[in-house]
Amino acid sequence: MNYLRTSPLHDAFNTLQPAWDESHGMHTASRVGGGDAAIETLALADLSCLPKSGLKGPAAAQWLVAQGVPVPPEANTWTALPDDGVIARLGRSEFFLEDGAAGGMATRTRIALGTGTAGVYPVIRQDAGILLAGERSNELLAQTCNVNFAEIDPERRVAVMTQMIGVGVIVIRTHLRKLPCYRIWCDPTFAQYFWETLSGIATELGGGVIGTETLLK
Amino acid sequence: MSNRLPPVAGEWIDRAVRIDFQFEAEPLHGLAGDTITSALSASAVKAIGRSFKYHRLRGVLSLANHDVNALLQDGPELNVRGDVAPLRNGMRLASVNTFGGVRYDRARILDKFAKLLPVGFYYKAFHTPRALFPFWERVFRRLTGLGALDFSTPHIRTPKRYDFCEVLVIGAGPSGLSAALAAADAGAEVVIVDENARIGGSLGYQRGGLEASAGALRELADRILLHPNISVRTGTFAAGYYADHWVPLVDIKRMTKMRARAVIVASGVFEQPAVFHNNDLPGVMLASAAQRLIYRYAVKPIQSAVVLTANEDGYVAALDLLANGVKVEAVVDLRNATDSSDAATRLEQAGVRIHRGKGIYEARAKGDGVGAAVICPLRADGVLDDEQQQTILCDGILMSVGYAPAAALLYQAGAAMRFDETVQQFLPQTLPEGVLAAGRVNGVYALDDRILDGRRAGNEAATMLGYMAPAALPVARAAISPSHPYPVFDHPAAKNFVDFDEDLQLKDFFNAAQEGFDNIELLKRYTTVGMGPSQGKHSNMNAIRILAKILGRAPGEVGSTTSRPFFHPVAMSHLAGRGFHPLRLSPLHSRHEKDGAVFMQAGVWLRPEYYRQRGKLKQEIVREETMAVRKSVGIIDVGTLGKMEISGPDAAAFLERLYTGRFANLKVSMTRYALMLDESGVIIDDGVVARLGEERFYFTTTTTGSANVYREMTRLNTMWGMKVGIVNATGAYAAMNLAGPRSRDVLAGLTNLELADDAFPYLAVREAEVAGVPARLMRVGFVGELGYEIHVPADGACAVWDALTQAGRVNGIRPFGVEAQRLLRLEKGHIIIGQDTDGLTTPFDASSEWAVKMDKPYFIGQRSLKIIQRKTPRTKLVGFMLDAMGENEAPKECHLVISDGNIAGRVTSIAFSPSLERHVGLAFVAPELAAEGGRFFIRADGGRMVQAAVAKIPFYDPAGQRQKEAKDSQAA
Amino acid sequence: MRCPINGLRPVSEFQYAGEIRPMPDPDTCSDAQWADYVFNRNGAPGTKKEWWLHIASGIWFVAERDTAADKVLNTYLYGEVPQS
Amino acid sequence: MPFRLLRFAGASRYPEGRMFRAHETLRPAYDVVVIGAGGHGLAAAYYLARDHGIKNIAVLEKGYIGGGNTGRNTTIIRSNYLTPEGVAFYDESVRLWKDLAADFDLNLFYSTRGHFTLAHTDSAVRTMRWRAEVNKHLGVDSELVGPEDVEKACPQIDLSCGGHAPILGALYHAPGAIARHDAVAWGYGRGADRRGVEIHQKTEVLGIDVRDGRVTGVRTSRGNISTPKVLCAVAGSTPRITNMVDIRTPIYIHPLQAMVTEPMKPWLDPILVSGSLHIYVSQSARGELVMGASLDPYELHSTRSTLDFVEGLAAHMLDMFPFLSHAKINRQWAGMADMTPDFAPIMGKTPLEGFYLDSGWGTWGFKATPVSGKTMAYTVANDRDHPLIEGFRLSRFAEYELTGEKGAASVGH
Repeated sequence: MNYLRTSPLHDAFNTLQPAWDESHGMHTASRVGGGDAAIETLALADLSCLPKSGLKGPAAAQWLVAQGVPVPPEANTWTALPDDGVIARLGRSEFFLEDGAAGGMATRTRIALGTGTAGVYPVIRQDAGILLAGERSNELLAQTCNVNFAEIDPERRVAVMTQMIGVGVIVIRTHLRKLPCYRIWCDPTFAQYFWETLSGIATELGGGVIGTETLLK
Repeated sequence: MSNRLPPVAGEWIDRAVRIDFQFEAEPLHGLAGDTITSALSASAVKAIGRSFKYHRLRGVLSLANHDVNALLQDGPELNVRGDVAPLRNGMRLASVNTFGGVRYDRARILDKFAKLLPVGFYYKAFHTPRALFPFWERVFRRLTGLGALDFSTPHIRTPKRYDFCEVLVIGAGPSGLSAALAAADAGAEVVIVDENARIGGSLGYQRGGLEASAGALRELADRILLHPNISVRTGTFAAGYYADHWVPLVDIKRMTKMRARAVIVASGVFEQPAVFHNNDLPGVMLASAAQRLIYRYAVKPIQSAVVLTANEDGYVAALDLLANGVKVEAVVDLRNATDSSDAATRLEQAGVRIHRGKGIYEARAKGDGVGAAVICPLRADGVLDDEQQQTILCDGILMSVGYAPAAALLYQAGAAMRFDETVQQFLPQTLPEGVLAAGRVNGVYALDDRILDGRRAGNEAATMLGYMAPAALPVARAAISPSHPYPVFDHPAAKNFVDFDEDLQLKDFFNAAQEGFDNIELLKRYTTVGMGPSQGKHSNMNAIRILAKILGRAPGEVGSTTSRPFFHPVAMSHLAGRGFHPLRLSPLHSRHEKDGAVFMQAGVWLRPEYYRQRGKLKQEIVREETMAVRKSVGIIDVGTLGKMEISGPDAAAFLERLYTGRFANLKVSMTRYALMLDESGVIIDDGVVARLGEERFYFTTTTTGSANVYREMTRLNTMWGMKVGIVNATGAYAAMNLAGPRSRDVLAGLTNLELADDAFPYLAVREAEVAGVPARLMRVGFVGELGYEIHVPADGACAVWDALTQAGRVNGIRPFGVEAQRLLRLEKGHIIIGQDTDGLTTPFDASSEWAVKMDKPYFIGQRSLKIIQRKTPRTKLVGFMLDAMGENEAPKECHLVISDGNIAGRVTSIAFSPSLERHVGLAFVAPELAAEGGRFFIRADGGRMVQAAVAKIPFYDPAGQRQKEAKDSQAA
Repeated sequence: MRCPINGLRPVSEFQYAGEIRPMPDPDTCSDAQWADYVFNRNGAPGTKKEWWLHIASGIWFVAERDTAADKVLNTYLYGEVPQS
Repeated sequence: MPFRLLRFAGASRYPEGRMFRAHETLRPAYDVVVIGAGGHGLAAAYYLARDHGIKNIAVLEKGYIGGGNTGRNTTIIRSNYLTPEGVAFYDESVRLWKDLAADFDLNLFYSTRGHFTLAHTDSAVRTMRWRAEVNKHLGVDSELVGPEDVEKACPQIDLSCGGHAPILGALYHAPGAIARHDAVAWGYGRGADRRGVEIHQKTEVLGIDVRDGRVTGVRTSRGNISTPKVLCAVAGSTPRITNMVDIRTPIYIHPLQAMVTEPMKPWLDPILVSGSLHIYVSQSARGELVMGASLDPYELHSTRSTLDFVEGLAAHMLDMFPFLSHAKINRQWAGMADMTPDFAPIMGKTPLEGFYLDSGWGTWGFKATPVSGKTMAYTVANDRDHPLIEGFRLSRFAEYELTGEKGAASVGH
């Protein structure tokens, strides 16, 4: 596999004339206009470059354990991968992995699984990966989704599968420099509509789009 | 002249800020904090609007938006509620539905014809002679309607949002406020809403001329506003109650969809008018309206008053008038017994004349409003003795004869309401879980009791949510009713209004009942009582009392009509919010834009219909794109197809049950067409199944079918419990079809895959890298040429597309769109589900028997097909050709097949085939017309009969040589 | 509506797929029995076991619902014993 | 001002009698019992009494006259259906409608406004052409028109629908009309009453007596009555009644919601329907916009309202008519639609002797009120299905002879 990957949000950035950078084999907007200023209030970033993998099946959990991958014990929870990155348990027997800036466990898992083994089936993951951070991120979510994220305790590490503005999403709540921060994944073919709607509302709420430069450090 | 009073304690206005506006072209001014109506009253404007039917002058009635006397047009904004709408600088206001302005409304003539226009008059005339009805209808349509639209109004998008709380308190009067405090003190997180600009409710304006209650309110307000667990939202009304404590909160900017865990309804009551002759004259108003004007807006409502009452509150109101410089000519008490309340005593000490056991027979007009009140003794039978009339001069009449509960949300929540004779009010008997009622809506009237009742409700809510709260003790309901059982008085000249929105008079109800509309629902439908914009807030209770009187029953037996959202009307822009339109774009979208694609909608997708070429028309371009595929090579984005993976030991068995065809014997690395039915045997989807390994299949579905097919597969497997893993890879994979005699040459340079026919034959599937991207390649023949359907991960789509189009340049590769593809597949006679099939089409109808293996043990639809098989076929899908003719002469899709003057089928697809230089198509025809070589007629535009000949499909390359092997390819 | 996996969500997040009805054995049942299965429904109000899908997560489950009061009495995964 | 109104001026006493009498008790026996005093049931009783000389009829109504879907629908009347049987049936209905007011001497506000079914996709355009061709063939005035014709009839419309669903064409059906729904029930009620039919409101059917495969009587909340013939015309309650006599049907009940704005000055002349945007809208004589959408997505036997419905419909309305942003929704309500698998009614005789069905009206029952009454009256009187309704027989499902209306419903998604 040697090709230049394209982010499902690539075209949404053209008008912003960002500084492009290559990250994980993908053209990524590393810096956008105002830099990271927006992050205090409300910021959106495209982290689709982070490699993802998925698997499902009755034997998926124990297979992951055998691979030395930490497995979230409960349905719809997530946990951090040892070398940066996340693994989310979607329902009971499906898993979603994403590498962090550094780590490669998601990628290794995908390669190890190949075309699958007994009771374990690979799930191709091409989701758009979005980061939402800042004081007003809950307000943006309140205007786009019927789940009460404000009451979700980040320590409980819940992975929420729901719909935002008509698009199926996976959402987890984390921290970023002590600010409320969410990671959101959605189908790449909905990504451009999803992104443009959200960034429009974000701008209205005094926030904006930021690059990946500092995030992927 | 100004009716503005000197500063009043607790007033809502800011005297420092003057607001200029126009009413009916007259420049006026008010103060910040004014509503439109209060500003008009301050400017001594009595006549605010015209009534709906008789166009009578109307003034302030409730000052609470419980009537629509004050309904105004403000530029593009129609039906603005003057009573509650904040006054804004530069408003140019006019009364709605007048012909020539509110004062000289030409339609006021209708008032003179009132006798000719009884209830439901429009059912009784105008329909004969029939020819004249359209004329009368135009007259009606001109006369009806309230405000007018401004068609230049833009689509206003509002930031609708979701919200959540533990306890939602509706109404910030005494009971609501104490409920909020109790729940919050117990630890619950509380949101309290009130439609008014400030909290306090009646505590702020029912004062009896004393400062005390204002003080009490200030003290309550401070505790509320400082409480960490309470969020106060004023200027916000609860528009309705929906299942699971789901309450839309509407303010001037937006709708907030509040999901509460408990709802406390402390919405209070609507004061009700008395019904007497001319009770709609400007100057006749509810006592609470006058009090609101005085204490919220420091406006002197009238100069000299007669107060009609049946409760203590009337005396309180009279004191409020006195204390603010209004002369009280008399208090007329419908009750005989002496009111021993402190208010009554104080009023008598003030030397106000009190008439007991009397009522108002009529109001006399003077100028725009009231000139006098005529009072008569009230006989034991509840009728006024008009022999003994006494006239009292005054310019205003206050009505304080009773209340109706603001119980709309309780009804919507499913509360059982019972009429309580003592309180003379419908009261909640049983409440649904998590819904509570407090205060006057609950029948509790004394101020201290209301505060106790609120506390009780707050504690109950808190306890229910698991907080420690004091035990909740029930609070006594009013022992003496504040509402008169029948404050309704007949008059020979009628004009005694029950419903001010709809101009309904007392006799209208008697007449309706006389015609047989004598149950409350029918009465409502026939008279339209309560159907106006204020939804019966001031009229339903009197209507019930009147019907009860007619039937000689108690109001409780008459019952009330169902309450439906909304509590107050809600702007469509608030309901619509921003208006989201989910859209799916192929990963190759940017490439299509670059190549000048003209997009069309395919479900939620945008797809290239064709690619623009300077100076060329669509038709010409589509032919070029088609010929590029036939003669050299073209490429189309087919990524909208559903793409599924199914793997596991039972994968083949699963597909055998799902599809009509056989897949157990499909060889690894081969593909096969697949047809899907529903249990009734009707075709619902099709696609291609590729076997990647013994236990691994990859297959496609139609664009629109993908989501449903995937869902149904997962549902079936939940039931069947077979050992398979099903993955919907529709979004994760991009797909493009590289087709044409040169396609192999183009591909050859980009993959190390062996492409020769023997190595990669027709209908085979391979996994290999294309331009460095891991890909699945299928040799399929949908368009009937050598071709490769290439599926790659979405993030590699652009890389592959760019490489292919680059490599194909030497062959003049053309991207082609949906239009060209439709034509190409039609030349091959391939059907499109949903175009060449409909909701009844079976494989027999569609001539697709070849794809159905009836000898399998089971597949969805098989059992029904066995039944249908034995029936005589209804219709058959056949290919047809036309003799050469021009594009405009040819029939179009869905033109009918006609045989012996009867409908014998329809055209499902038709197009001019550049390769065959003829129109070819598919049509459903009666079986007897389906014989090959047979001819049938199609009725084209203008009724022209066009002859068609049944033709063998495929029309193009019948042997299918071209897609099977590419003899002329150098790469071979 | 409470999804056994995703918990309480507004009904707009779900898709209804009809009452759960046993399929007669296609090999042994009569044409009439089959047509009855394919077309006829128990349309009267009552407590029914229904198929519901939580769209965002793709979870199919069983809801026992009072179709007169629109009250969901119980939800559980297919094949699991309802705990009420 | 028509002279007929003058009588109200002179009269010292209001010169109108009861439209329908109240009856203290039920008689022990009736020739025919009609269950349901909605438009359909009353119409059947009316024509039985008027055209077939059967006057000893009881119409039993659980609630009040016209209180079901008759009083809850959006009053659209059209005959632009897809199948010969459908078109012939509804076309007869439209013919009857036109004379009804004179028939009743009651103004039904039958208002011919023209009916546009908008097409936003090329597959929808195909379907509209299909309907138009079938209609024309059967002599019904329908045609496929272009966006410009839609604009001519409704100049204010945004043809691009906010750019989300551009209007590519429409099926124009000139006879499309609206009428005052309640008055229809009252008119039939009065007509039936004057011909001796007894209408019993607040009378619930508790059971139906059957002996040797035929109907013998009806048990009600106000006593039992014997009768050889029962006509069931209860729309959303059909399955409850058919269960009483063990008749299986494909009918399933989903709520259909509607909403209405405050009155505004008239601007919308035609009736507009959009399948893609799930809208149908017309403006009433009061000046209200009356709007409906598609069925609720799951079975329910109640008339509760939902917020999702008003939100969705308002959003779609603003796509088409942005200038309605300030217009306010006054009220929403719902009815129970009795749906069938092929979007056509189930009418006529049943396996049970003396038990007749007038059901499966889904969302299209109002427009059929007169013709269903007429054909069911014929069917009950002669114990033989009227030719116009043969295609709607209950047995068509077991016979796999569904009506073609299902065709278009799922053509070109």
